[in-house]
Amino acid sequence: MTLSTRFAPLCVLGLAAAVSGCSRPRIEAPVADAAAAITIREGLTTVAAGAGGGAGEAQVSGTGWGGLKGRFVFAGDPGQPKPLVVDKDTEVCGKMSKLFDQSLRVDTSSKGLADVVVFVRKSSRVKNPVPTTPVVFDQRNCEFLTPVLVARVGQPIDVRNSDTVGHNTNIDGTSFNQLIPAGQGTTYTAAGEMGMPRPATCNIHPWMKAYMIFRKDGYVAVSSADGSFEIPDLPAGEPLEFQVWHARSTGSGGGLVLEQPELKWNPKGRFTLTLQADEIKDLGVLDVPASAIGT
Amino acid sequence: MFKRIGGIFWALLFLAVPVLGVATFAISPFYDHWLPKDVSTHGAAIDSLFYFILVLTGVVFVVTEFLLFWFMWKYDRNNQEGHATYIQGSHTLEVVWTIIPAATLVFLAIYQMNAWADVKMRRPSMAPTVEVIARQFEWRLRYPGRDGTLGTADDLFVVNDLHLPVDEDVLIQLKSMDVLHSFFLPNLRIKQDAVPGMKIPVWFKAREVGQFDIVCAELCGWGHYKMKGRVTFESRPEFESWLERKYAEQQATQPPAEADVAAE
Amino acid sequence: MTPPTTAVTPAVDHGHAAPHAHGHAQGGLSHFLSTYVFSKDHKVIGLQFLFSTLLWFLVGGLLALAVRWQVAWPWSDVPVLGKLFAQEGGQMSPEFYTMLFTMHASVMIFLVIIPILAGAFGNFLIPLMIGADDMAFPTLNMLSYWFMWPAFICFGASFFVEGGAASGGWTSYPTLSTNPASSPASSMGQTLWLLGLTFVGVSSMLGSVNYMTTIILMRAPGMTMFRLPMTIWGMFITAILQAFALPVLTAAGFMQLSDRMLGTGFFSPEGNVINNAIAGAGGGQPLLWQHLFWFYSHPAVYIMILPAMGMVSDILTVFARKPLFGYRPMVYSIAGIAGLGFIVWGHHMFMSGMNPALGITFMVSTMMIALPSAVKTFNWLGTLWGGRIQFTTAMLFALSFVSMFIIGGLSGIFMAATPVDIFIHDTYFIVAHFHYVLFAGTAMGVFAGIYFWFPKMFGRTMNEFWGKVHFFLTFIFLNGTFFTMHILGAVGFPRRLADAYHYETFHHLQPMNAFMTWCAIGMVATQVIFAANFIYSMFWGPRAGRNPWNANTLEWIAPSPPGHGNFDFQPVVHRGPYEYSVPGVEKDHLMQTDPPNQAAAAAAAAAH
Amino acid sequence: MRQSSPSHRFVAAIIAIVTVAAVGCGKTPPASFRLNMVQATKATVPESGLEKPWASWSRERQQQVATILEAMFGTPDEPVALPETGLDLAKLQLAAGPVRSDIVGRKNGLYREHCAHCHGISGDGMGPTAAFLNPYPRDYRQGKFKFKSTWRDAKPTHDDLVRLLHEGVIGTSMPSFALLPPAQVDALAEYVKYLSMRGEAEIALFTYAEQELGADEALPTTKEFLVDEVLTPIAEKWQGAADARIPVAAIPAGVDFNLPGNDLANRDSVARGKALFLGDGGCVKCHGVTALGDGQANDYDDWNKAIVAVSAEVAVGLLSSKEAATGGMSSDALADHRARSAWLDSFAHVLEGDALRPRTIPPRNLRIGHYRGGRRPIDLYRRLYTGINGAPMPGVGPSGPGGKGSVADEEIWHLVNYIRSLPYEMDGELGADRPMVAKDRF
Repeated sequence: MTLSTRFAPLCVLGLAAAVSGCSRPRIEAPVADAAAAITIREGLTTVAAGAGGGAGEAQVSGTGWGGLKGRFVFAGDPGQPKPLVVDKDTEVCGKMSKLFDQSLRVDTSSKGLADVVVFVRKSSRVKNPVPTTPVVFDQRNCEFLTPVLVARVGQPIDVRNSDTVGHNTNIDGTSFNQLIPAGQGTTYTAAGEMGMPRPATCNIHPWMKAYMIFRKDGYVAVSSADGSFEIPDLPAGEPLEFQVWHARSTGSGGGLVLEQPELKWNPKGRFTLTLQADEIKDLGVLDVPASAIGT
Repeated sequence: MFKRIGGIFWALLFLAVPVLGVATFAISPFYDHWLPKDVSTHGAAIDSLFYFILVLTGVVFVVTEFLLFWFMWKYDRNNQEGHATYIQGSHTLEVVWTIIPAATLVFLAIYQMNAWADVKMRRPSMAPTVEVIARQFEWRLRYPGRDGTLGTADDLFVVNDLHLPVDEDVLIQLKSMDVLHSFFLPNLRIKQDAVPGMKIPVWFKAREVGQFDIVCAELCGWGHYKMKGRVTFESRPEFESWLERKYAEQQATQPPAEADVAAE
Repeated sequence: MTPPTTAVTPAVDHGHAAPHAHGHAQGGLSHFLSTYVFSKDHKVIGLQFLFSTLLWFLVGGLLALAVRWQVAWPWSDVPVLGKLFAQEGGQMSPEFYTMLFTMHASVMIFLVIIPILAGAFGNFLIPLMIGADDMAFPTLNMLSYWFMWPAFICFGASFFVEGGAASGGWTSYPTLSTNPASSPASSMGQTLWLLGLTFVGVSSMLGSVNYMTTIILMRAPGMTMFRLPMTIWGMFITAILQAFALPVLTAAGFMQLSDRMLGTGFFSPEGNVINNAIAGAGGGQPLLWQHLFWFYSHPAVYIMILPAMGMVSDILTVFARKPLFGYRPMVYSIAGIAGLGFIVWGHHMFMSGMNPALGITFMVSTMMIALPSAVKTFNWLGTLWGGRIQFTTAMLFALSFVSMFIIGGLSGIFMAATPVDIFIHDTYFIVAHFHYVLFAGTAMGVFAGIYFWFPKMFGRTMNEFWGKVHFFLTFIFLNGTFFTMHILGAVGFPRRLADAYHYETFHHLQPMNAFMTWCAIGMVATQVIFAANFIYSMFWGPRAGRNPWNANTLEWIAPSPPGHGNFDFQPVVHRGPYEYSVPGVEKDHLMQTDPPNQAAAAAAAAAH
Repeated sequence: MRQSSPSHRFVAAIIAIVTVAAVGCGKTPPASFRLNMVQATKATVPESGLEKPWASWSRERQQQVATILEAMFGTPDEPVALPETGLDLAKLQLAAGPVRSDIVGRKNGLYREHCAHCHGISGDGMGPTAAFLNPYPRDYRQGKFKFKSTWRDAKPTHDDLVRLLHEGVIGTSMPSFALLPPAQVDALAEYVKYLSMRGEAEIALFTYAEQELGADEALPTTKEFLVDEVLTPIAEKWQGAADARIPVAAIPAGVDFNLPGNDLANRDSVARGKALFLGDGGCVKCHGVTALGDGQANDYDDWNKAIVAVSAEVAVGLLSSKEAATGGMSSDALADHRARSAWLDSFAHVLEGDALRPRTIPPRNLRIGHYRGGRRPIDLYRRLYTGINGAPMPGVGPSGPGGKGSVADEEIWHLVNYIRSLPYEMDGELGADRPMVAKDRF
């Protein structure tokens, strides 16, 4: 049938065209198991019953207070910090000193890794009340002066702008995105608890970026320039899960993953310890492998 | 005889065309499948013209279709003996059926010009009552506001909900923000494309109060069907008060203005 | 009933370039390619056109069904297509709907009707009916077909690009079509659409040049212009129309392309922002496109009907066994249509914002163009009068063409009357009008042509019984679908709306639309019968002789199917094409080639 | 008429085949909510020390979330509103499901008739039309809404949503639905809340899984967890919206919005507003001195920003995993490496299909006179007071009750006055006392 075969391709094209449309390539998403859903729903609509929820509250136990300290040392080569692209308000920004990418600060002599955040995920007791003295979050020369700001929930934050240009400070996940005119400031009271540090940025000067973490208990420490950190007054006698975080870490959710078998450091960048009363546990030098820090 | 039946069958099939055709047009008005209610002053002229042409074409339609049927019935090969009549044509007939339609058509052409001129050419000399700005996919309306001039700070902005005074000449300035649209008021026998870059005047006078559809009649993109508006004709005082209310709403400076949103 | 067939001549069996017979047997691939694929034989090219266009006819029909589905049951789960929108619960998206009707129109007009008339029938019939052995420019002829393929590919592929195929309506009015951001398919789809259009244009242009030359220069001895069958006259005038109108469209197409791709601003005004995207330099005028587009597309309307009129005239005479009533008036009216066809384009733009005074001018010219059409109709009726009508399938389709063309023609007068047009412009009234002209008219004419010339194309006749079933159902369903559209139009129901029922004015029209959709489904389903009949008869139908219908025109003296070079002897023409039932002549028709002595004898007989 | 029987058989056969084929193509499956695949993939990052390959358990976890969501919220055809959500099921049913009219002729399936083709069945802002609109349709699943009367991070009130549906959002593809019956608009607003809560719950579940669960642990399905811990906090924010309205300061003297900006009565106020615009308001930083919105154009809104960030992560990850030398790896390490790169690959694929090409958000041109959140003074006041949630636009008012804004509350009215006068300002000059005519931009 040469006649019909001759037009086969056209036939295919035509029919295919007829039953086709514009649709983006999408991978198939998992769908619900209807039966299971119904049973679960029954559980939800009936009166509460049975064992506690997933995030079980840490049970109160033990007395006294301990502490945790250590020092992060970067094993790899940090390289030279990259200069930032300053394309706005150049008459002010970067005038005092040239602006560099500060997301990985390693002390040249001691190799200490700064800005590592260590905090307790759950605890039952708190020694000190929430301080009323505000923590200062200032900006000058178009960069934030506090790379990582720690505050307790309810503690006032004094957001300042010591620059001669206006900035806005946009704290991710909060209601705070306010314009701070030159030389002025405002106060923000840390509202909700943050599970992980969140970025604070300035939309006017996109290169400006710092991090904030608000915790109820305030068991947070940020490693200093030489990489050392200390969390005092931790509740003793109860298992404490510590989260270690760094802005550039490759671990999931920013968790910093170290090879520390004895601490059972897990892929989320966490380890668990139970402190004795009046014990200041020293983790010593913690080597941060180059692989743990991303670009 | 079977063969003859074939011819009869086909002839009747073709007879069904004029019969059912006329029937359809005769019945549908009773089921409201007909020209929508006309509330404009000029609409009557258009409608009567429509009916005139309908009757005219209707007659031609019935006659020609019936002739067709009749010839099929009568000159079925199985119904006639011998050869077909040998005719090359007829000069007289040709002349006749050229002249008569020609005359009719020319008459028609002249007869309708006035109606056309009324709707599209004899523009009332007045300032625009409202500016209608078509946009994908809604009708943005701009009233001149208190100072009576468009494009000033006190213009009143409304969406889709056009209000106009009844029994008055209304002049609309029609514009488009993006693509072609067409401002179609079925109940006022008004249709005018909105062309980007052009300001096109549209005028009419409503005879009755009431609410009617504004339809977009020119393909304007994927949301063409969405472009529904509503025109409300009301008495001058009601119109004024509506304007005032809208204006107050537009100047709202305090939350309570929220209340009447859901109410509308 | 099938008319008696004359004895099968050997020429039938051994016709070499017979499109279907024995081709694959000998010669291998190169032979196959040269004979069937890249053939320069006008018959093969004609059939290539026929098959391609019929397949696109199917595509267009399916598109139409999808459109009708949405119109009748908006946002409901679409059968088959629904799978594309599984995420949206099977309901088609509005831009998909706009794409559907745009491509339905584009495919039907540019890939079906125009090429099937000029391309398929023109190619196949012109040389045969004027007694030539082939076209004047065979290579050009071959190119005219192969230039359709880029068009096929552009149109076909555009369904698969991001945003889908063109969805600016088949008229693709700016700025919807010029600003890529204005609608999803306005990006790649529209560009492909324009390219496809250009290729169709090139193809038509090559064809028309060829037809004009062939008809003027290659007529057989004795074949004067006024001995040409109406079919040829139709083709001839069509060719002229195309040759003069097409360049304008092509130019306009390129202008739109450059608006889209080079950022010129022929059609978009200053600072025209759509979907937050500025397109082009601006300073243009959207109406310019409409003028250019309709300057071609109105004559195109006649390009889409004149050949069909010609074919119908011939078929009517054959099966009425009677000379065509008023041959010359028929010719003059075709010419008149062609002439006036160039000065009526403005009647598409009465509502466009064009100066209303101009509207009056176009209204008058438009009224005038109704005249020749009327004359033709009356002449067809005259032809039937006193005839001896055989109700073959071909004849039935031809008759329905007349019947339906009356409706299509008369409904046109409503649109021509500018004040009435204010109300029915862009409503279903116009949709009804052009479907009566193009489907109920041209398509029926095409079917008539296929049933009539099928024996000449394949040497076999199509099955009459199924042919009549096909005709009957098509006739019923098409009226069910299209006649009701007039009523919708009278209500003001706008075309191209994905869902009009949320308007108070129209929400009661859904049942009627549902009825129309069922009819449409029936109509498309009916074509399956045709397809089946076609394929079957092509290979296993009863063999036809040279002149199965006892017709007069030249193609019927050639073998069926004609071999390479068409005629096994040089035909000499002695008379016009419509010498049926000549008084005193034994057989009821005198072929154009029959020697005159018979006629003389006839005259003598008449004298007694 | 002579009939050749083989032809009958042939034709009949063809007809039969076609009929079968036509009938054979069944109906489409009922619509289902699509999982937030970006979140889902993000939350199921492979971890070392797995006995099962990560792909299988990540799939299981995603499937479990889908099931839980169906338990809590039902399906697009049969929505479920747990009492804690405070949603009106009757309204939801009016808006949900396929488009149809019920026995009393009431229109159902409103959402799919009016909204779904842009905002998507799941409210993910990814309907079939979405990709071609600029700006993109809103993705409700983040629970962020721009134009509202409440504090920046608070939910919009029901009235806010209704008003938006009424007015549409000029300058975007969001049309006005003013002509829908109030009941229908009401139902749609309710359904938007429903989709938003569902999306937020989905994100919460995935975040919890990512933060708290090990690879092989399953999410708890108890009421304590799903309702008290996941749903209630979200629902409370929605229910508390009405109380989270920002205060509106009294209009200071010298501000009369009934008069054009250049009217003597307003001149001082507008001048003051201009000063704020250029000074403490900081507006000039992004909207530019000319207020043409040319200050800054390279920033993203939160929705796009999230995609930009995660795409960058994935791109970098893919690069490094390609570069990584697998030579010296232990079998476990190699397995981990493989799992991770496989995950990155699938993530890249997800981003292709489940995220739209990120687009920057330019500051508004304030001289066109299009105000997306509404043109009433009160609307502009609110935009200025809290800024625009989800967009870079910061607020000049305080960030919460008792806070201190960079511009005093009543001062904001001057800013509003100035902004309202901008489209009508001639050559940037104030002071002409004749009414000013806007350039034809509308």
